[in-house]
Amino acid sequence: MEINNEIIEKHGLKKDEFSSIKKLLKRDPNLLELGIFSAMWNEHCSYKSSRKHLKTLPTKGDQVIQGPGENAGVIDIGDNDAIIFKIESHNHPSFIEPYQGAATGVGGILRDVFTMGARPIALLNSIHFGSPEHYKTKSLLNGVVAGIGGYGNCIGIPTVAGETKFNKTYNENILVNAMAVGHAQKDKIFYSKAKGLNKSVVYVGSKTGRDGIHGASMASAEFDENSEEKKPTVQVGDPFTEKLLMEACLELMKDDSIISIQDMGAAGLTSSSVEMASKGELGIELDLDKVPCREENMTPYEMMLSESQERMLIILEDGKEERAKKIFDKWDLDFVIIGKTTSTKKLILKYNNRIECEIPISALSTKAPVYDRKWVKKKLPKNKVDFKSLTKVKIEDALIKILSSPNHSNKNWITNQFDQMVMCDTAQKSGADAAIIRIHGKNKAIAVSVDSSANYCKSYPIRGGKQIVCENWRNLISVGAKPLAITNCLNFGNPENQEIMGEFAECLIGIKESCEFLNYPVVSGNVSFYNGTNNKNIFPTPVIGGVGLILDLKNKLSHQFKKNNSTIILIGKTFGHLEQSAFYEEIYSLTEGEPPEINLNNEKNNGTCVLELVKNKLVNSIHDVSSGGLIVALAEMAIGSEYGIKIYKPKKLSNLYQYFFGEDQSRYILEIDKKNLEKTEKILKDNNVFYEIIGLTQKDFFEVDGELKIDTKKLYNLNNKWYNNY
Amino acid sequence: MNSSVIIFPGSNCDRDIAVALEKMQFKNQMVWHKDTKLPKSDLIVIPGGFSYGDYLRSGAIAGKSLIINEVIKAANDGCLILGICNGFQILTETGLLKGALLRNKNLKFINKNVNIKVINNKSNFTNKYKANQILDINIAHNEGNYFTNKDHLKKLIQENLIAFKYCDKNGNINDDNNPNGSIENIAGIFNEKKNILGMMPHPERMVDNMISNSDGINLFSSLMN
Amino acid sequence: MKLTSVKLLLLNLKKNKLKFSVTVTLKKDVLDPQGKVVQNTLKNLGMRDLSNVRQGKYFEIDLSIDDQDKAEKKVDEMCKKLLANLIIEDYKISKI
Amino acid sequence: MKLTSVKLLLLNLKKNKLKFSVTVTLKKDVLDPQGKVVQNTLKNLGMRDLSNVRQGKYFEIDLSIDDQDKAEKKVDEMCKKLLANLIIEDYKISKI
Ligand SMILES: Nc1ncnc2c1ncn2[C@@H]1O[C@H](COP(=O)(O)OP(=O)(O)O)[C@@H](O)[C@H]1O
Ligand SMILES: [Mg+2]
Repeated sequence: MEINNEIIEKHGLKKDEFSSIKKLLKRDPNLLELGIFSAMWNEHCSYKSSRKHLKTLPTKGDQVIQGPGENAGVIDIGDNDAIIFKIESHNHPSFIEPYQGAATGVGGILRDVFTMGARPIALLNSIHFGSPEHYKTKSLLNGVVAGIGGYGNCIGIPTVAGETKFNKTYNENILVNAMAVGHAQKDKIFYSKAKGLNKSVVYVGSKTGRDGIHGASMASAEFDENSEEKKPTVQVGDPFTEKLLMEACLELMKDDSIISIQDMGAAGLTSSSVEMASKGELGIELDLDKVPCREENMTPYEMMLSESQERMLIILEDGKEERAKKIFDKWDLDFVIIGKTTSTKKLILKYNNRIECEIPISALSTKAPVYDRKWVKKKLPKNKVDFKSLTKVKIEDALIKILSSPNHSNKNWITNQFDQMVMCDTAQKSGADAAIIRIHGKNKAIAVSVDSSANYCKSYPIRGGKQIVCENWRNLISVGAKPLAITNCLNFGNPENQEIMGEFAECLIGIKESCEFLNYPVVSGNVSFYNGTNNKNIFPTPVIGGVGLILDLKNKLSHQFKKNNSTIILIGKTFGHLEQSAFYEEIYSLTEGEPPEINLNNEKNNGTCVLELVKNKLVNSIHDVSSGGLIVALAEMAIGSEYGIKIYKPKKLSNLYQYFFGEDQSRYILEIDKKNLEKTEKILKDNNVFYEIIGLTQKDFFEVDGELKIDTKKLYNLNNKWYNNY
Repeated sequence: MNSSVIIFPGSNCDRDIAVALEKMQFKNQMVWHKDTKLPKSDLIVIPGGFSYGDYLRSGAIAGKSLIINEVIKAANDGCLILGICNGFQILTETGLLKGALLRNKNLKFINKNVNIKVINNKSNFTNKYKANQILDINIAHNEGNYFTNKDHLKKLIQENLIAFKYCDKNGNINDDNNPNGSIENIAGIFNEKKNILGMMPHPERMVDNMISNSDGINLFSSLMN
Repeated sequence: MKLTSVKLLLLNLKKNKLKFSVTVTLKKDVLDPQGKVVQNTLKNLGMRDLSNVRQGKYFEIDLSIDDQDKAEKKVDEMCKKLLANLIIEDYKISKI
Repeated sequence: MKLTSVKLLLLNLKKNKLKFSVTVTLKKDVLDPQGKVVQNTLKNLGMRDLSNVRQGKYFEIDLSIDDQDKAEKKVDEMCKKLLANLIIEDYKISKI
């Protein structure tokens, strides 16, 4: 077949990219080679627009065993225990086919984690939908939730936390990000770097079909009306087979048979083989006649670009083939030696005894294009909302409206569809600031949370980037965990648009600043560009997934009030910042102005001090103050407990709306036993932490002195009803 | 007591039940579904999960496996058999327990803690519970909607073969506290000889106060009794 | 008298009831994990001459419309809107 | 020469392949929650003339047997042994 302009374009390659390909090959590529280049050079695999910016992120620390660049990041939690985790997007497939898109998203991220030798112990997700009124939202929502549950429940890994948001910016481009967390022995971690010549390259798992061909390119193209035509590229997930694959791999990993291992994710066989060879600075030669195929007459092109799920590539130590095959036979999985490592530093593919492809590995990896895309700084919002000009609402009504809004309502109707208890180590399920997972057979645990703030990032990317890291850090601290490291999923619009690229660059500046200051490094992540339709881009939506450590599970904390008549302390300063707040958005549909500023010094100091209080067992419950402000946070502490609160009138801020709904950062609410108050105050003072005593817990009623008094059961009902009426 | 836990491809509560059994001092062995021989056991547990991906009908394919013939033999010899969740589904598919488990009435997977009432505490599985004791226990299933024909239902009631029923925290049994649409709010049943118990809720998830509560412990200590 | 009225009712019911069956199957190249597992199991049960199994969904739909053309169009609409996921599935309607 | 051999192969394949469809449906007295939900959803989508929906399973089974009677018996056996749970389900076999 002749490679003409149309074919090149269909492969998502720009003209100058095609010229570079010819230069690197010193000839014209054939169709198979073109397909391989297109898969490896697209945004999804090459990070060509983002790489330059990603390099600026802090990735090191004493706790880091492996930063970005491997299948997932690895951190040290002591006693030879390592935690391996990563987050990944499956936005485009999920918009086209929500159930399968979300399910295969979960499947993919799980492979990234168990490929490194970890047994997955928790799943999380961050899902963003369009406005609830939009005609597609309901079925997308139901499909995505069912798909996430369908995969995780079946494979038997608890889905323990996440976030669910609605905003019209996602009407035509939803976000589905899945995060997996695994546990491994620190001295038993597997990497993807190939080593040694003439080693067997083994294909294991499901057979290869025609599904998902060019999925990776699809994930890097904007939608338009013709997206429907791209539909057959959606893959179907088979969690049952993945469970077998996981068990088989973990069984094989018990000894030292494996030199390197890599899951077949985006761009399937192509990217897995190239990545292994590239990291090992070797060549790789595959005999495509041997690839297990599901359909008849599959071409090399289809085999190399198929994104069939539940497959892995392994490079085996000499002489281990038989033992390895036995294990895969036991689990009824394909196990075929399809090639070997070579010294050629080339990717060579044979089919029917003919060489069908010969490409230098470096042309596909290190020499893939990197762009320094132009970007412009965000024009920051100048207007402040004139509060006085707004029609007045009652505080009670505003509180009720926020608590019963789609974004703030309780997400039980989602999380009840996820098995959160399987593996019997879930010490705290979703519904809390962070979930807590015990390390199996031990007394310690990790805490996990995912967070994003698209509104903040849209109006002020640097500040938004800073804020999401801090919010995530706070959520971990709120359950008594020491935050260790993060993964991030960067969901943005079209990077060829300078403003979008600016949002990307500036969000990263913010993320970097917080991560550096808090010693909270980035160990893995994923970039998803081209989220948008017909030139309408989504709000910049970086998502942070954090992992923290609880040394003694007995010290875990949750946000529900525990006792009657305990003292409620607010840590951190309240300035009354209302711009970009849930209050303005939900009550007045106002989204103008800047998000609140963060003082990283206070952030760190407040968080560290809270952990100190926890360590001294002075705290009954904690909640961070986030979307909705102080009063919403307090209501969340009351909901689901037997207690309410009596809040004193604030002494300083005269504007109650600012006081109750302001979203000033770095704040926590603590419930303290009266007998512990003195000791608590001393520690706070010694550490120069600003705090106020704001009220007392009481039985049954949520009360603000002279303003409102609501039965907490009523609050519970309000907070839980949205979906039932949807 | 010797126990065996059968592992099918797709079982995923096998480790959980093994941990619970060991904690309760059972001498436990894991048995792979391709094995043709069962180790000597006083108790055989078929664990929860998604054997064969729940494809076709949950439990259907595991119900045709080689090892199941051995389980049936053991059951006929009076060995105690406990099927939890998918294990319950498998037991109905093999015919060891009558009836069937249909899709939950809301067609959604349900994972939450529910209350169940001990209806019959005179069995090897429940003798440590008080009559009508209310337990707080976790369920996690897609197909837990127990169905059986009128004659069998009558028999279940008359011969006291219902082990547990879904209820509210005060023990009321009605539609509002029936999570999945089960006939008569049934959460678990015995066979005629009461040496087989099938239940949808997960007692093995309720043996550790650090994680949940200890309402499942008495099921295991009953077996030890 | 009682009998005739029942008969009449039945007649009416019949008249106003058109029944269709819909089968929804996965498109040819789409992975069918269920079918695969069922096929393996059948083979293990000794069915050696089995060469392929695909699994799909089946619906029986009763409509209270007289006009068959109209009815069929309705069923087609149901398939497109809900019963089939056209991205990965095909469907077929038959009158029964 | 090559072409003819391919043709021959195809012919053989055709000859040895019988295709059956099996539908498995819940017995009348068994509650069909799936059908109910589908029915409600369709009604909510505005399908007012809908009077009933029942949902079942559908299988396409290829056999490499020549003899149709034998083949049908095989399929019947498959249904009894695996595809249908006769406590709650009925099945129907057709040649396609
Ligand atoms: N899709 C989801 N999957 C799992 N848990 C979810 C999901 N959406 C929300 N949650 C849970 O709901 C709770 C509230 O979420 P969110 O408001 O984002 O919490 P926070 O403000 O503390 O970050 C959290 O415990 C979160 O884990
Ligand atoms: Mg929080």
